[in-house]
Amino acid sequence: MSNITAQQRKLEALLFAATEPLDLRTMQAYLGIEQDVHNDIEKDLVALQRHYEERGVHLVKVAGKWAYRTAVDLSDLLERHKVVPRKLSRAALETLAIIAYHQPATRAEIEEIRGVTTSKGTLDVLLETSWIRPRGRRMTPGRPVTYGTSDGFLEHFGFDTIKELPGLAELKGVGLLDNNLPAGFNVPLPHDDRELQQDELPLEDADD
Amino acid sequence: MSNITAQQRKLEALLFAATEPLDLRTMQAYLGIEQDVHNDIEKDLVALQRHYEERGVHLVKVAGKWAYRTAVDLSDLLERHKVVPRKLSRAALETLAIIAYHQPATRAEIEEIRGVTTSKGTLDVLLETSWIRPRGRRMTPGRPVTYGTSDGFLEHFGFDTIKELPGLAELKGVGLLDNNLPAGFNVPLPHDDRELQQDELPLEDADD
Amino acid sequence: MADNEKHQSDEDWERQQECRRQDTSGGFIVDIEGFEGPLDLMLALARTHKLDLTNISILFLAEQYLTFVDKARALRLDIAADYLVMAAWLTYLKSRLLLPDENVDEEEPSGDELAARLAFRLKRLEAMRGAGKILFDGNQLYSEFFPRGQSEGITVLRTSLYEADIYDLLTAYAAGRLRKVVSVVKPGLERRKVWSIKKARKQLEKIIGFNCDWAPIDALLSGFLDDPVESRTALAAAFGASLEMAREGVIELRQDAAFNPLYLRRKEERE
Repeated sequence: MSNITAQQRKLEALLFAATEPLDLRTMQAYLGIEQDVHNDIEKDLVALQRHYEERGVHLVKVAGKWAYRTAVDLSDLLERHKVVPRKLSRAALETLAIIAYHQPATRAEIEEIRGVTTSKGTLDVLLETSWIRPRGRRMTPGRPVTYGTSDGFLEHFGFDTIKELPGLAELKGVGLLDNNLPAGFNVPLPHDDRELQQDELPLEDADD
Repeated sequence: MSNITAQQRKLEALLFAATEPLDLRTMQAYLGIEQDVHNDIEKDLVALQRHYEERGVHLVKVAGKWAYRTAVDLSDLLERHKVVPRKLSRAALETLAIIAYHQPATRAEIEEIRGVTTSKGTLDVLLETSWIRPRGRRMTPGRPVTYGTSDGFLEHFGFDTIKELPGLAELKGVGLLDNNLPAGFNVPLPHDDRELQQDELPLEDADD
Repeated sequence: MADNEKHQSDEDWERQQECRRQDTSGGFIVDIEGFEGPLDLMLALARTHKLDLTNISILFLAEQYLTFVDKARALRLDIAADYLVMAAWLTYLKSRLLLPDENVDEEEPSGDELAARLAFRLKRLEAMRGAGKILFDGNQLYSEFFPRGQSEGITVLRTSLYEADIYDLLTAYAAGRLRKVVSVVKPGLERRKVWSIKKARKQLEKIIGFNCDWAPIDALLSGFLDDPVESRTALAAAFGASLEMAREGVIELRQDAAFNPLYLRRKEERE
């Protein structure tokens, strides 16, 4: 069992949790050490570095700052991907798509677009995928919940922003919509801003 | 210098690099090990866990998955990384506790315990934290949705399984986990398995 | 620390409640707001009177509750229905507890059983509150322990339970929108001329205005029956409208036998 000092433990935790490489001054500040006081931070870092030398993770110094990195020889290991698939029903897919394009959308609005009633199960399944999220409530009688897409949605479908969803012209271009559409048929430009819209209230506003 | 095996190195690298806790199957897949082949992954993980026991970073098991986490006693040091948790209303907090300890629980069952109707906002807010999830539907008239906690709940509170909920044994001992379920369906301990219980139906069963 | 803050606000809340309950004269200020239902109010009353929940006198607590609700009503405060339902039930429970059961009914639970059941519910709610507090006082991610701050190569490692690709999504969207378009517009066909009952009634009213004796309905509509498509819908709608008008006493209808012509006339204002 390797011995570790209290300061080394702290440095280890700091470097692990840090979102970017840390320089000595930052680490000193975290540890509450005055700048000009002599201390062994550097020595401790080198000791830690030596400890990790043979391990799967290395403590490296980049651009004068310290950070943990997985060992370079193991990089191949990190490229695999494993998915446990489960198919969404047609109703769920359609509802998801409508939420994506028409968000924020209430259940009634989704039904209006789909032309059929949406079973509660469909929304529940979509909530379970965590691709949609309850955003707020529409300022209309009954204060229905408005739904929108989540960051998980963007991640899953590989979009940077929701604006990358194909528009009318593109949908026609790939043959998903034909040219026989009635006048006034349009595909909205979606947005998924975190902030509520003018006609939305916070979810818990009507709470007990 | 502690000795480390090649497989331990790989596991260490994987777990350091992953943003989410990893389960055994995922790690097997990354390591290119067939599912049914005997291997020592679990043993290696325990060895790693022991290695990190005294260090600033621990290897822990949450929601049945493995992850590195900073040592709890160093939390003050990491003050700046703290994410101010979204404050839950008293109603939401109580509802979360009831779902955690009495799951699977329907809205009516939550209301029966709280003695007050639950506004829809409360459940929506909890769904948004992704600590709870719709599980299925209770086989009772109206097919109400049953709610349970998610892996996100376990990860957030640092539990390996739902059985680690504080005070569970005492509460069960004095019968405070009893629901008013029809005879035969009494589930004295909270249950967050993916599989539905005998009195639950899948969510989308009643779907169009 | 965030936890301390949490504590703080809980205590604040409790103190606030305490203040609400007690005024200077030792009675209490009745404020039913801030309670989350009758059970919450009963728990608060138990706390005010330092009652031990494990060994609680439901009778005493019921009296406290009823006093509270009575005072609130005396002050003409709006009390939510569930508080009043509980008050009524507690009054009933009180009578069951005070009066010995005369007609012992096997089916009905005894007063003691009802009281025990209520005590159980109070204890259970109290326990769940405590559990929630313990849960949030314990260690939490991003508060007491932290994950790796920098994600590396395998950030996309999300064991995705649901499978759908962008093509599925767009196909579903296009299909859904098209289905609605088809059902509303029926592209490619000329719009069918359909008479509504309303339109038929308007026509009938116009015609009836000039005619006050029996006449077959198709004769009255003859002006519209050239187009075979239109005649069918006009006839059907006029029939519907005539029934409605007959019911209102505007016209009279007569048919001598099944499949015979249907006659109608304006109903005269006779005495």
